[in-house]
Order: sequence, then C-alpha cells, then structure tokens
Amino acid sequence: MIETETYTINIGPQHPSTHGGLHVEAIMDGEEVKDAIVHVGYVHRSVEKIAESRTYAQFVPYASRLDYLASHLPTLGYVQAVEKLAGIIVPERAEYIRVIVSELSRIASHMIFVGSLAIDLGATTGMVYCFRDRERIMDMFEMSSGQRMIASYMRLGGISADLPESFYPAVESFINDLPGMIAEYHGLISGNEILQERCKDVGILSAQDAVAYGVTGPNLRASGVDYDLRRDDPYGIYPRFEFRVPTGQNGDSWDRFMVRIEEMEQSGRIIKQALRDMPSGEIQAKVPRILKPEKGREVYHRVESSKGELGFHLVSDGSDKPYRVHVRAPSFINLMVLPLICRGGKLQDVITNIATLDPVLGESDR
Amino acid sequence: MVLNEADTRDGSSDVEQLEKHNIIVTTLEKIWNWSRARSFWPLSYGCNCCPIEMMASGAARFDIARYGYEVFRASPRQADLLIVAGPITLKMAPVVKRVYEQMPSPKWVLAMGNCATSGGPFRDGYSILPGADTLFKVDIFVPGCPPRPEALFHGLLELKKKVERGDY
Amino acid sequence: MEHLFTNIAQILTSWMVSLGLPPIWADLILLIGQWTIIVVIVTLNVIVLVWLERKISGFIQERLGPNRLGPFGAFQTIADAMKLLTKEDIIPSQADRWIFMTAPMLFIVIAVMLYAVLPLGQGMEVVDLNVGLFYFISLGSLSTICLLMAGWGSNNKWSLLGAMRSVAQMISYEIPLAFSLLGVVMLAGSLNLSEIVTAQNRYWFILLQPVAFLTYFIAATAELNRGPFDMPEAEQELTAGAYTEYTGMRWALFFLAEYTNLVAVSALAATLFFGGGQGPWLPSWLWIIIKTYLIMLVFMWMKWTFPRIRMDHLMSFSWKVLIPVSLANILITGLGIEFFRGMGW
Amino acid sequence: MITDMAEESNTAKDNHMAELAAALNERFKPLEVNYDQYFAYLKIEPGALPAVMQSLYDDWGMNYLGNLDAVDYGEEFEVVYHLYGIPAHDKKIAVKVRVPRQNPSVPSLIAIYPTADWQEREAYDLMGIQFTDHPNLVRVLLPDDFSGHPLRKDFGKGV
Amino acid sequence: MSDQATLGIFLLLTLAFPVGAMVAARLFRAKPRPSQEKLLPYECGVDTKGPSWMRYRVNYFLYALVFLAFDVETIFLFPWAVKFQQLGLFAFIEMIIFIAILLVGLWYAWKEGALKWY
Amino acid sequence: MSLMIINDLVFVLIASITLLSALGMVLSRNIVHSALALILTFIGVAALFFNLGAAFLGLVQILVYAGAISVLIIFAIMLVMHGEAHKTNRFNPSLGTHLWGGYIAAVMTIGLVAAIWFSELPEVKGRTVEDAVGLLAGLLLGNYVIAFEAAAVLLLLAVVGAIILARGVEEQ
Repeated sequence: MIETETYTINIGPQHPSTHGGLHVEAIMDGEEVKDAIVHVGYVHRSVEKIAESRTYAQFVPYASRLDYLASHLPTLGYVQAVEKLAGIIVPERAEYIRVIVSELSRIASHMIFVGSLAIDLGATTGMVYCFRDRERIMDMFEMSSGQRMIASYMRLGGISADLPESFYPAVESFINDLPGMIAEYHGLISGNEILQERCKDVGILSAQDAVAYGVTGPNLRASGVDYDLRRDDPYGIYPRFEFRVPTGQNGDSWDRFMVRIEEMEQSGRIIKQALRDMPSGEIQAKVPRILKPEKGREVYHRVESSKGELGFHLVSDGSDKPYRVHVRAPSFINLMVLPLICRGGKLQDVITNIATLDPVLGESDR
Repeated sequence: MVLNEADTRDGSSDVEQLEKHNIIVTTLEKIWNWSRARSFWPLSYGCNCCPIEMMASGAARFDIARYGYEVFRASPRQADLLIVAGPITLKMAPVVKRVYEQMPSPKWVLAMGNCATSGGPFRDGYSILPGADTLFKVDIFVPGCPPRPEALFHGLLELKKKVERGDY
Repeated sequence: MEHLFTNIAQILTSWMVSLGLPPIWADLILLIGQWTIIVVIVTLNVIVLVWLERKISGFIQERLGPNRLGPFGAFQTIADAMKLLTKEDIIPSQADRWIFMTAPMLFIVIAVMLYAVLPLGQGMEVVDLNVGLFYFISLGSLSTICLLMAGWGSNNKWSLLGAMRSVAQMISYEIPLAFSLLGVVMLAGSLNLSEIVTAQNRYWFILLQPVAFLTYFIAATAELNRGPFDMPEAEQELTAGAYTEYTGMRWALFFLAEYTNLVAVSALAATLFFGGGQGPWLPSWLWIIIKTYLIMLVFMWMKWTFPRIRMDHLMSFSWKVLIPVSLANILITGLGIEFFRGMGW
Repeated sequence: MITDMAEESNTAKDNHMAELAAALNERFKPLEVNYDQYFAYLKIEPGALPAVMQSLYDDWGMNYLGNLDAVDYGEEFEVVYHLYGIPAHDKKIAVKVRVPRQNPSVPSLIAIYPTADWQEREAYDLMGIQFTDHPNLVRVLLPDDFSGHPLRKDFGKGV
Repeated sequence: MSDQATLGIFLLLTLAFPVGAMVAARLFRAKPRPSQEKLLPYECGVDTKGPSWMRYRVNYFLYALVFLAFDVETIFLFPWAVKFQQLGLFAFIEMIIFIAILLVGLWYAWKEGALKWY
Repeated sequence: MSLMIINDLVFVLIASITLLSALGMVLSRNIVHSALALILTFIGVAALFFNLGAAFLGLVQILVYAGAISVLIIFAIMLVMHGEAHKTNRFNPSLGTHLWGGYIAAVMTIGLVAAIWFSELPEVKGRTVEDAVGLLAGLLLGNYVIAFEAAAVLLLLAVVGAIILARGVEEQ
C-alpha cells in the first residue's frame, strides 16, 4: 500500500559545500541516499586544448591554475614532465627550493581542506582559523614569487627567482609554529565530539575499492594502502628526505581527515630537512629559449600532489609546442568513488564525503 | 546568449516610480541607496581560484565584515550581489544565468578575476564564455588572477559609491 | 528606580481616569502602550542582537566584525534592515501562495505573543497569567506549524526537507524542554512566572536544578533552531532550508522571529533559573536584561564554536539521553522534596 | 658528480625496462614493443585489449590503471593506458592501441579497472573514442548538447 | 480587564505587526516584472526533478506518535508538579507509576527501532 | 454597550471562525489545506475555552491538538502522499460517500443539539475558579486516580499499537 518512493535532489552546482561547480544528483529515500550521480565539468576550461597552442614554457601558468589550492604541485609536475621529455637536468638548489615551496603548498592545501570541512559541517570558526594560518604561507609565496595563490614560480629547468632573505625566517618560524597550529585544529575542530560523530564510520572506502577506482593520495592512504609516490616512485630529490607516510585503517571520513593532518606534520619535517641541506648555487639550468624536444617522444610523469597522483602525459612532435598534453587529475578520479561511499548514508553524509574527498574542481575539470 | 533585460534593471518601487516623474523629492531614494550600498549580501557562488580569495577575504586577516559585506547567503533569494568568481563555462552558463535571474531586485553583479571579466587566460578555449557581461549586465569588474582580497574590497567599495549615487 | 515603569503606568492610568475615561478604556490604552513598547523593544533588540552576534563572531574568529558604519559598526544592521525592506518580494510560481505568504507572519506573531506573560521586571508583565509557564510551552509548540507551512508553501525540496527535519527536531526537543521545567514547577509550586521568581528569594533554582537547567538549555537551543542544531537553515547542506525561497521582508520576518524567540527563551531561563529580576543594587528590570543578555551570549558562543550535528544523532540524543535524564531529574527532585519534608525542613 | 649518478641510474633503469619489454614481447606477442627509461610500451590490437589487460592484472600485478587518454595522430587515434601496481613495484607498462579515425572503437575496461569509467567517458567526450560495452558512455566534462570532440586536431576553435 | 481579554487584545494588536511590516515593505520595495525563470523553484541552479511535495518515510510519523503520547503526559505532569508539595507521598507514587507505564512505551519504541532515524 | 454584549460578540466571532475553518477543512480540495484549516479549528476551540475563563484547558487544546495532533496528521499526510496532493483530497472521492457522510453528520448534529436542548445546565455565571490547575491535580490524583492510571495504560497501548501498525506499513 505505502511503498516509499525515491526522489531526486540536486546538490549543486550552485551550492555552498560543493567547492565550486560540482553537481551531485542524490537519489533519496527519506533521508537515506540510495544512489548518487556525480556531474562534473562545470569548470572545464579546455586547458588541454589550449596547451596545444602554447609553447612548453607558456603552459606553466596554466598548469599552476589547475590545482589552485596548491599551485606549486601541478606546476612541479608539469615542469618535471617537460624536463623528462627534453632531458633537462635541474640544478641542486632549484630542486631544494622546489621541494620547499611544494611542501608548503601541500600544507596550505590541507589547511584549506581542514577549514572547508569545518565550514561544510557548520563550524565557521574552524575555517577562519585555518585561513589565518594559511595566510602565512601565502605571504611566503608572495615573497618568493610575487603572487599569493597562483605563483607560476617554477620554470623549465629551475625556478624563476631565488628565495629572498626574508623568506628563511618566515618559513622557519612557520615550521616551528606548525605543531601549535595543528594542536589548535585538534582542539577546535577534530576534538569536537559532534564532528567526530559526523566523520567516523561515514563514507567508508575499502582498500580494494580504492585501488580499483584508482583513488590516490591521502584518500587512498586513509583506506590503509601505504602508497605515496614521493617514496614509492620518487621524483626530484625526494629520496633524500626522511618522512613517514601516514595511513588510516578504516577508510572513513575521519581517517581521511587525520591522514591529512599528519601529512601536514610530515611536510613540515621535509621542509626542515630541505632547509638544512640546501646548497647554494645556480637556480636555473641552461634551457634553450625555444625548447624543441625530439619528435615522437612521449612521457608520462606523475607527482604526489595534495590530492593524489597528478600525472602529465606529454607527446612531442618536434615543434616548440606540445602535440598533446593530458592531465591525469586526481580530483577527477577521486570523485568517481563519491556515489560508492555515499550509498546507504544520510543526506548530511554526502556533504561530509565531498569535503573529505577534497576535490578541487579546477583540477578535476581542467 | 540573449540578454533578458525584462526584470534586470528597472527594479524600482512605487515611490521610485513617482520619483522618476519628479513628483517626490529624491530624499527617500537617497536613503534607500545609502542602505543598499552598505549592505551587499553576496551569494556564495564561485567555481575556480577566485572563491578561495573570496573566502580569504572573509577570514581573519582581511575581514570583509568590517564593511558589513560578510553575510554570504547560500540562496540567491536573499542575496543582493552576485560575485562571479571564476570562468563561466558553457556548462555553467545556464546555471549562473538562472541564479542571477532568481535574485530579487535590486541586485548587482561583480565580476571577480580575469576569467569573469574577459575569459582571462582561458579565453581561447572552446568551452568558455568571454566574460560574465555576455550573460548579464556587470556593475563592477575586478581584474586579477586571482585578485587579492584588497582588490575585491576596492571593487566592492567602488560598487558602493556607484550604488550610493543611484547609478545602477 | 525599581518601580519606575510600574509607577509611570499607574500615574498614566489614574490620569486617564481623572480625565473622565472609563477605567476599562484606560486599561486598553495602557495595553496598547505596553504592546507598542514591546514591539519596539523586540525590533530594536534584534537590531542590537544581530550586530552583537556579528561582533562576537568576529571576536571568536579573531576578526573585527562590522566597524565602518557608526560607532563600532552599530548601524550596520539598520542598513541591512532598511535594505531588506526595499527588496523585491518573490513568490515563486509553483508555491502554495497563501500558505507561503502567511507562514512568516504567523511565525512572528507567535514569537511576540510569548512576551505577553514574560515578567520584564517586578510587576512588569502584560498579563500575570497563573498558568504562564504552560502558556509559554503551548504557544512555542505552534511555531512548528509555521515552519511546516513555510516548507510546504515554498514547494521546494530543500524547503520541505528543512521544514520536515526541523519539525521532527522541535517536537523531539519539546518533551525534554517541558520535563526540565517540571523540576522548577515542583519547587515553586506554581505555574505563574512572577510567583516562580518570588520562590527564588532564598536560592536561585540553578543551584537546586542544575541538571534541569542544562536540559532546558540544550532543548531550547534545538527549539530555537540555533547553534549546532540549526536544521531548518542548514546553510551548507540545505542551502537555506525552510527559508530557501523567501526574500526581502518575508525572510526578515523569519529572521526577526528567530531572534525574538531567542530573547524570549533566554529571558525565561533567567526567570526560571536565575531569580528573574532579583539582584542587588540595580532595579529588577535592569537585572533581567543583564541576565538575559548573558544567557544569549552563551547561545552565541555555542553557535560560533560547534559544527552542525547530524540529524539522526540529534534525534537519538533527545529521545535516548535528554528525556531519560529529565525524567530522572523529576524523580530525584521529588525524592529530595519528600526527604526534606520528612526531615521537617 | 650528481649528473653522473643520475646517468648511472638511468642506464640501470634502461636495462630494467629492456628486460621488461623482452618479457612482455615473449608473453603477449604484441604488434610492437618498445621501451625507454621510464616505461615499457606495448602496442596491441584493440581486440586483444581486454585479454592482455586481464593477464597483466592477474599475472603481473598491474592492478592500478594510472592514466588513460587518447592522442590524435591524424589517420589514427592512439589510446594509451599507463599501468602500475599497488603496492609499488618497478614494472611500469604503457599499453597502446591504435584505432582508425573512421571507426574509433575500443573495448571498455570497466570490468577490469572500474577507474576506467570516467576516464573513458572523458576520452569519448573530448576525443570521440567509442568504448564498446561501456554502460554509460555520455559526455562527462562538456554539456550534453555540445557538438564535436574538441581535442581532435580538426576541431575548429583551437587557436 | 480579565486575563483572557488582555491576551485577546494583545493577539489582535500583534497580528497587526507583521501586516504593518508587509504593508510598509509593499510601499517601498522594488516591483519589477518578474521573468519566468525568476519564479522557478531554486534548486542549486538546475531544474528540479519530479514533484517537490513528495512522500516521506514512516519514521517521521513514528516520532510524532511517540511525541504525542509524551505530550499528553506533560499535561498530566504539570498540574501534579504544581500541587506536588501539597499532595503528599501517595500522589508521588501514583505519578511514578504513571511515568513508569509511559517509560514502557518509550522502551518499546526504542526496542522496535521507532526511535531510529533513517 | 455592556460587557455582556461584548462577550457575546466575541463568542460569536470565535465560534464563526471555528465553524468556518471546520467547513474549510471539509470542503478544501487540497489535503494540506484541510489539515491547516483543522489547526485553525483547534485554535478556535482553544479560544472558546479562553473566553470561558478556562485558560489551562485552552492551552492544553493548543499544545495537544494544534501543536501535536496536527503535526501527527501532517506527517501522516506526508506518509501517504501521492503525486498531486495539492489537487486531490483523498477523503471526498464519490457522491455516495458524500451522502453517507452528510447523513451521519446530520444525525450527530441533531443528536448533539437535542442533548444540549433537553439537558438542564447548572448556572455558573459569575463564578471563576481561581486555582483550576491545583483543583485538577487534586481530582486527578485523588478521586479519579484509577482513571488517571488507566489513561497512562491507554497511552501506552496507543504507542504500542501505532508502532505495530506503522511497522506493518513499512514492511509492505
């Protein structure tokens, strides 16, 4: 007589907690999510096509606009891919500076993750605290490159400018304060029982599913898979640093949160070591003004971005412009599991799950 | 994209209609514009880098709340100001258009960042509209990629002057 | 000072009677005066409260908050209110027109009606109803209907979902709210609010009924749809919940009613647990304002600190924790009273 | 000195990839095997794709499809699959299939790698590759009413 | 005047308050001719799918039921609480029995999962 | 104008609002409108209680009927809602049902009017009960204690029965 009927509710594209243009069609039965259909592409800016009409060097700013929360990481991926393609060897000092800014980017990105999780769950104050601390990183980026957020700081074969003197005290004091900031997040955000209840056992992603769906980055590690490209497929000078790869056990939202918090600590460690070991010297390799890699060469280079495996597939046709650029965007692939982890949960869990998957739509949609 | 001007600009009340015919002195309109200019409630809309700077402008260091513009509304029904932060893609265009339509008059649009003003670096792309003004009338353009929060404030304060003049 | 307002009222009445007005007309005029004062206070208070909330949220978030318009940004809310007055009124075409239109109006009516029995100082209540406390609870239960009307009338999924959720929430928290007040009633032996205040001559009931106060506070937060329990307007989840489709003045009425309810609930807490207008040096009406504001500060503090609770936790918290606790509180209060009476105190 | 070290390790990588390529050649008898210091490239017929992938998954531990994309080579499209294993090991294989422009149809890999779902949709969306047996091959990034496949070299608007 | 008369007049006055506010708003607010799109329901900027007045699950109803039982209980409890100090021990025990019977109801609802939210 | 007349006028006003909303409840084609009209009826009855000086009973009417039962009814409507609830009121389907309903209503009304007409009502004019709540408590826990406890059992049975029914509904 009375079978409940399902209904569809559109979360997004214009919704405060979809981090931009994400559209989730939730098929609901009462408050329970029966299924979810994810629509992306609302920020599809045709980056891959534009790349084919830009020279290799001109694409660097576009790369940094992929993941705008941690703009150094996609830039790093792209310049290293081109360096692989053209066989450029980067000076030592530039490598160290790249590591420092990349890891700072990772911390900034994770800070936004913590803040946006807090605000998505209704705790506005948590967001403000994270942004307050992120401002210090933005200051450092501004010192080094002149831009706060989207610093196209890296160049093919090096970096655009050496670090200014004021950068060192800033980064040192930041690294020293980092444990205090994390303690504050624990006190305000993760120490809150309401938040814990909303995250624990919500959106469980098993290790098998995570691997099968190609989930990478902190989301994969939260599911208990110990896989970090910085250690397992090292690039740049990462093998020289000592750090731990944090993993979770359950693969729920709480683990995804805690893994990121711990990654911030580990990034702090890496920056400390990099500052200690950084040599002086050149910051830019000799790169021809018009770079023309060998015809027919192709390369797939991947880095561990703050969201997961960020890969660049470059194909060269011997001209000064890439023949094909494909970006393997971790957010895009990670979002694929959203229906999987939302199924059977509550409507409010969808919000938690989107927040803890931490997609960046600019990167996802390219 | 066709501009739908039917309800966009002429959002004037009875009293203002009278004012247009010079029947009532413009004091009342001045008062309304004074309050409108000081109380922009932005819609929390955004789809790229710029919203992050928008969020940063709400946070501790920049604090948009000083001007009273911090009331970010989730529903366009209660918003006055659409900050178009980020590129408008072909897929997003009908959504932005509708969100804009659904805001109550009087309403304003601020195009934040290069993408929203002109398409920015992605102008050459096949899936981008060259600026928000192809969809609706934009009151203030704030360039930058992304603009700093200070730039956003500057834009807002310019818009405030504009609204206070009744120039909208 | 203490009897300032009551004296003014008396003088006015006798003056009007001396002019040859029948006493009943004098009463009526006085009532209209009282009503006007209450409405003005309610409206002004909301303006102050919104400003205060923005300032406090700024303080909590290491920001400044509004500071450009007027001293310390105090006129910010006035600008907002005036702007809301001039906003377009959208009634969506699919809405259930009359229900959509009347819901916010009834909501504010119920909120203002609560003030009819609140003692705003010694002898300063509009009606000294001898079932005042019960009046408060009964009338409060009606506001669920208004939210339902708003949700249904909007004919929007977010609205209806928000409304259904908040009704489920409000009915669940109404029970512990009523139960937590029973302890106070047992001690005071009356439902009359001014008699409850008098009964606290020796001790404030917060000392005798701390558990009841906690239960009341939590349940009241849920009834007010505030803080961690803001289900009808869960911005990050339901866009704006039951209020999604409301614009301009209609939305402002909802907003006004929410803050009006906040003041009423805080004033009731001050009356029941903190001795109402009792306190040294200052007149009673000032004391009640101070106490009310202090309680409201705690409400704001909670709102700006906690994340939003999940619906199922919210419901089970009421039914599985608060109701048993408040029942146990009644039992213990009863036992305590019996015990002390047995001891002959 | 550091460059020396890098070169040394590069030759080691080359050798390793050469061995891998030889092993692949023996196992699958592909159209063409190739390698550089980062990948062993395996070029096969589209029809053989599911079988090859299945045995790479089962026997070689390549359980992680890192990347899937398509390149427009004029007369033909090339679909490239970059495979890795989790937990990490040193086999890195890129599988390539070439399909004619007239009928760009490739078997879908969803059954083996669920992660291929959106990536195949993306290749369909932007490059127009038809993945047979894909349960829901619709546009993912572009609006449904968009006409054409923009990443093809003959698509109009690329400046 | 009697209490109820005062309340009645107060109610009438209060009814005038939102009406007055809406009239003031009507006088001053902007009145453009709304477009069709403006009057559509807002659902994150896309078309809503299916009817918005949809069927809800039974758990709302169950909560309302248990609520009703307890609401009626409150009504019995309030007079008792008022007179508690005069009524004596016997009334106290009667009330404990009364509450206990209702607690059985709560326990049953709990056990049967009527208090589960889904 | 004496107070009596005002009193009568108020009574007529409240009674007509109550009756009109009752009519609206029956005649409305939209079931939710019916429910809302029913709430108005309840409030009207509460106002009648107030008018008679029985504030406590009036408040009980508001709390239980307008505040709780109406929510229950609306939730029940939401539970059985189907597509076009705003057009169809499920409870007035056919002419036959209308006739039967009208017949029963007429019989009940006549019975009620007759009962009021023929019974001798005691004169209560000018008597107000000061402490109605206290008296009520005394009676409930004194003379009528069996009825009081029976009410509890009744409520328990209502809860249990409703849960069993609802479970059955859910399983279908």
